[in-house]
Amino acid sequence: MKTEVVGSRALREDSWGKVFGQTKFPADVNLPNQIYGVVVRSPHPHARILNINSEEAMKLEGVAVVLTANDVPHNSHGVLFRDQPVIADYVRMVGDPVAVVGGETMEIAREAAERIRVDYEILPAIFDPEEAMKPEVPPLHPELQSTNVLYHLPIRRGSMEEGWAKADVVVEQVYKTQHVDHAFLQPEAVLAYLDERGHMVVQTATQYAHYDRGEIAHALGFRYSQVQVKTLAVGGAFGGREDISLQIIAALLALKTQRPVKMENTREESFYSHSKRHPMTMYYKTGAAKDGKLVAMQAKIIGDAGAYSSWSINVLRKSAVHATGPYEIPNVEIDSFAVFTNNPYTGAMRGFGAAQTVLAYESQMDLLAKKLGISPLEIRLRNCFQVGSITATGQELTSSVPLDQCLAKIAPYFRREVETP
Amino acid sequence: MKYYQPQSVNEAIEIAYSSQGIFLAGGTDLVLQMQKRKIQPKALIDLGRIPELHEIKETKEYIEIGSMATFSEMGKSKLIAEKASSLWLACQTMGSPQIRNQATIGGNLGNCSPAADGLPPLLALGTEAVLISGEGEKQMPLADLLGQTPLLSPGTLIVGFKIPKIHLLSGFAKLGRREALAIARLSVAVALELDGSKVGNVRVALGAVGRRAFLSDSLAHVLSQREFNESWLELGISQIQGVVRAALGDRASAPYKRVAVAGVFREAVASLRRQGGLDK
Amino acid sequence: MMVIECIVNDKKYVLEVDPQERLLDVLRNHLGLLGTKEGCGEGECGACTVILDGKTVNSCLVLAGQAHNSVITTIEGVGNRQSPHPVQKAFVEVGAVQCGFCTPGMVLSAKNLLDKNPHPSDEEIGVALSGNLCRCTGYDKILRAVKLAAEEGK
Amino acid sequence: MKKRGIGLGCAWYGTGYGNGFPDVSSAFVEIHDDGSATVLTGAVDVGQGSNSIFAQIAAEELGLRAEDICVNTADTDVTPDSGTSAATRQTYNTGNAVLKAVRQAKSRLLIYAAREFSCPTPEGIELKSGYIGVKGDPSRRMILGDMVFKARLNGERLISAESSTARSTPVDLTTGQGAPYWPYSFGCQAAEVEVDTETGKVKVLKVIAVHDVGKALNPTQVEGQIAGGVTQGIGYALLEELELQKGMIKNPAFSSYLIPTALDVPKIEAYFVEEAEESGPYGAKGLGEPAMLPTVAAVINAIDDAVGVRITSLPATPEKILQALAEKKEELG
Repeated sequence: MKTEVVGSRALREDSWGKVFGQTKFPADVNLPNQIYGVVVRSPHPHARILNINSEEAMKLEGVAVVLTANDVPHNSHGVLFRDQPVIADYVRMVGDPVAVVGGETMEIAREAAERIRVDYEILPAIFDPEEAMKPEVPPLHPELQSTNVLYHLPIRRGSMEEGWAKADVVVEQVYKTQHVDHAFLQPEAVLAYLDERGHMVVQTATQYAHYDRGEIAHALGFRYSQVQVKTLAVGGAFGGREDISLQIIAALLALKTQRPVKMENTREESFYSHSKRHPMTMYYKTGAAKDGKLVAMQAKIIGDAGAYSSWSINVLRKSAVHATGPYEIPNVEIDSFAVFTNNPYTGAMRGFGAAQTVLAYESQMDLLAKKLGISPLEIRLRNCFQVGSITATGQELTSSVPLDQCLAKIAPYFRREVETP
Repeated sequence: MKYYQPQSVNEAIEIAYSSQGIFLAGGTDLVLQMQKRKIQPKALIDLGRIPELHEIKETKEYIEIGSMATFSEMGKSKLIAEKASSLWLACQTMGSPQIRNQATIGGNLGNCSPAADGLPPLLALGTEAVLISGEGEKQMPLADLLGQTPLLSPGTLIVGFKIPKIHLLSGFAKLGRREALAIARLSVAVALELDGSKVGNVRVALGAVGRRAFLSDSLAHVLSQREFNESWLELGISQIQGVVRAALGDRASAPYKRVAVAGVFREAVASLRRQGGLDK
Repeated sequence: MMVIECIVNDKKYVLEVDPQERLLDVLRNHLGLLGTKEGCGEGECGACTVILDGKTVNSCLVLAGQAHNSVITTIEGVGNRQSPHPVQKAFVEVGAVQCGFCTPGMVLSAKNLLDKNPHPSDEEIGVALSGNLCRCTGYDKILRAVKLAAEEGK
Repeated sequence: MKKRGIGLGCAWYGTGYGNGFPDVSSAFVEIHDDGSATVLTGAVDVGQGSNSIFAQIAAEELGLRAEDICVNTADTDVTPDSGTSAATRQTYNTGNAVLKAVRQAKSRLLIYAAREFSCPTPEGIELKSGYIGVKGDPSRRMILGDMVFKARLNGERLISAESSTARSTPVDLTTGQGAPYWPYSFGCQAAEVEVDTETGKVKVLKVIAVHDVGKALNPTQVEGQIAGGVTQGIGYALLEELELQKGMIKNPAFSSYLIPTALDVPKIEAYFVEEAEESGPYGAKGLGEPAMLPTVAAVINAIDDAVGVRITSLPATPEKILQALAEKKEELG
């Protein structure tokens, strides 16, 4: 189809405001009479809160309010399950919010936050997902699962016995990926206030304003129609602004004090207040026949969900579905697990479960190629998906599968470089 | 908190005495520590307005660098490029352009981080530090100063550095995790005299191998008075690996650093050769 | 508290500040110049870059007192819709702007480079921008934009 | 010694929420009296440029320029829900919703215009370069705004609300069989690296990235996504790691959690393959996430090609590389 505007290098309208420094990010909006909110976070990975003493904090001039778990009308949020507290009275990770201070200035609020004394009953914590998934380990979320295995997806296709029988070469390897932060450049910030309609207005940077609205309304006991989430410029997201960070807390402070509330994370607070990329341990065994065709693959993938479920089920599902790579393999057995631990919670990040498995399946391809004595390019060309291919989940790819075209474009460069001594 | 901007060194010393304040050089480290409330000074004495502390000049015996010379200023100085090239090289990779525009060589010594980029070159170049306090001015080898604890007594101001014009050839290399904004994980500065094909008076200093940058006497001893060739380089590598091993003991970083120092030493020597026009 | 005088974007200011305040806070909170961004507060990301007496600095590491008697340029002093600076124009045309949070600092680092070195090499451009982190663009188009701005200046 | 190597990585990515979750985007459109138009949608532009894409789609349909379209997004009092700006779904999903909405608003105008031009069917009417007229008859055309104005005076209201839902089914919980995502995006990248065998440092010299985008709605933005993805991929492969000690982050700062700087980025060559995805707007599918996927594999494979060691845990730090080299040396005796 011939198009004129679509397909053109049309300029982005927003880029002008950004090059002149006019664009408003959430840290750049303020209201008269606003107070500043600061969160007190748990230094412990697993603990029950016994007592919170805010006397010393309240003595400080200019402290408007200190809120704890008891002040939240409906104390939960979460993208799949509402298993995450707005303000915790039971801590499952370092960084869980345990109290919130509202002060006349940011400095006062920070000073007051330091003066809050929290008594914790420290509980045993677990950090290794493979340990955590053992049935005898007490579950972190008994309301969701009776063990720490939040999710297990098996994928079964063909017959492994037949597959291995056809395999002339087999490679087996364990791969591990790390916790990664989104490191978007703009730390989280929110301006929340009740407007002249009595509606709660929350100006923030988010990936999904309508989701935020629902979570704020739920926690505060508002109708959706009485909560307005207005997205300002978003300074990068990459999945790290999917879950709620400061939005509900700021709205709660605004509700309790009936004043506009401004919250801004420092970089350090930002690290503690959003999800991380799932670290994964991936046990892979892949077999190919002499002709270079993949015949069997077995994979066990264990993802560390951390303290809350966030998107872990969907992430580990995506890992499983993409575990073969873009290649046809007739005999496949994949088991993917999402496991709770007391590590920082993990959720969405660019690649969403498929960014981990690519390390495993593409390493396997090179290892197999070496064993077969063919080039890395060749083994991929012999196995890559095409229109009509069937994936490990039995899905037929019906259109637009141009990986072979992509490889054809990269081939000349690749061949030339390989030939260079 | 009081904030002073003295116009002269004497004024600064007097204020330091009366206010018990601390000196503020570029501020790239101090401001951060104040933000984190690790340091809460009674007063700050900003040295930025004392012209003499900014000077970079050549005298009969020395290259003289005022303590408030920034890494950018040094990194753009033809004098330093030609006569103290290891220092010049260190100035090119320290921090980022913004940090180099602000951070000073005096502050680098005053803060004295194990990874301070400026110190290994100054050590290798046999630099004398010039200090002043209520008791007067004194000059001492930087190597000796770095052996002192505490580094400076309260109220002592770093006036600057005098690099004797002896080592015409010097090189520097640093190993960081990335190509910019990288804290040195290892740094090596090498200075030597070349007489024909023979090297004399070799000085090798290391950074980020222990609490402070240091000059290695043993390397100086082993590597001096030899032919400057491949086997000299290999000898240097095996010796410097021993120095790192001894300095780091069983620290977690030791297994890596004692191997990796080979590449850093090699690069430092290569930079020296390039600076000296030996590789053309 | 202390009184400082400085010229910001060609305008003279006399301000009463806490000497411990950072230049970044002075610009944002006292002067309302919100184009200067805070990304890390430790001089790593460069989002708060301003030009101080002809040199780029991280305004989060400069104390208000250090800015006394200085001349400062922030992003608000660089160009506007009627007459954008060549760097700003190139950033838009090349597509060097994504989320835009690093953009003001990037523009200032680039402008300062071209002020001093109108025809920089690719390597010089890379070094000049190496104190400004960007998480969206992969720097590719930013580097190209600076190059384009330099070429247009020829 | 510095050794060079080259590595290849391929990846695929199923876009959208997937697994049968209702993956719906919505859009409202109003065509104004002067022929310009406003698009309202819940999709957040997180910096990737979705607002420009929606403006381009609306402009294409209305025969206007992108700057004639006002795109207002992500204000819950004003815009309809369009799902999250994630899962590489906004160009595809919300792009489809915008396309449907614009076409719906436009269809009334076409019917009205067909009557005005005595054309028996709206199929015979086209919008082009700010004009509305009869296809193939340049003499019978009118400035778009004039026609809209006329239509409005006659009681026509050119507004619309539309939604678009991606196709997806849940997988079977015991066998994993099903069609969880649609569409899938593909891509491959080659990385050339230089490994210092003494320090273990890896420098990525060059990355060639080729991605399947269905149709590049805006090539500048496609290139931007690719370069950004490659750079995040390099950080993931070589630099980035949250250091945890009993659940506590030991490096919650940009001075210790290191992301690539401008000097860590190689020369990046971005190419794309356009094979239309029939269900996408103008054949487009998303690219946001796929752009970063192959990089890590290309880099790790290139390290092996350069020095013959297989790094199996990320990031590939100099320590791990030196250790692997030492082990290899030991094996060879």
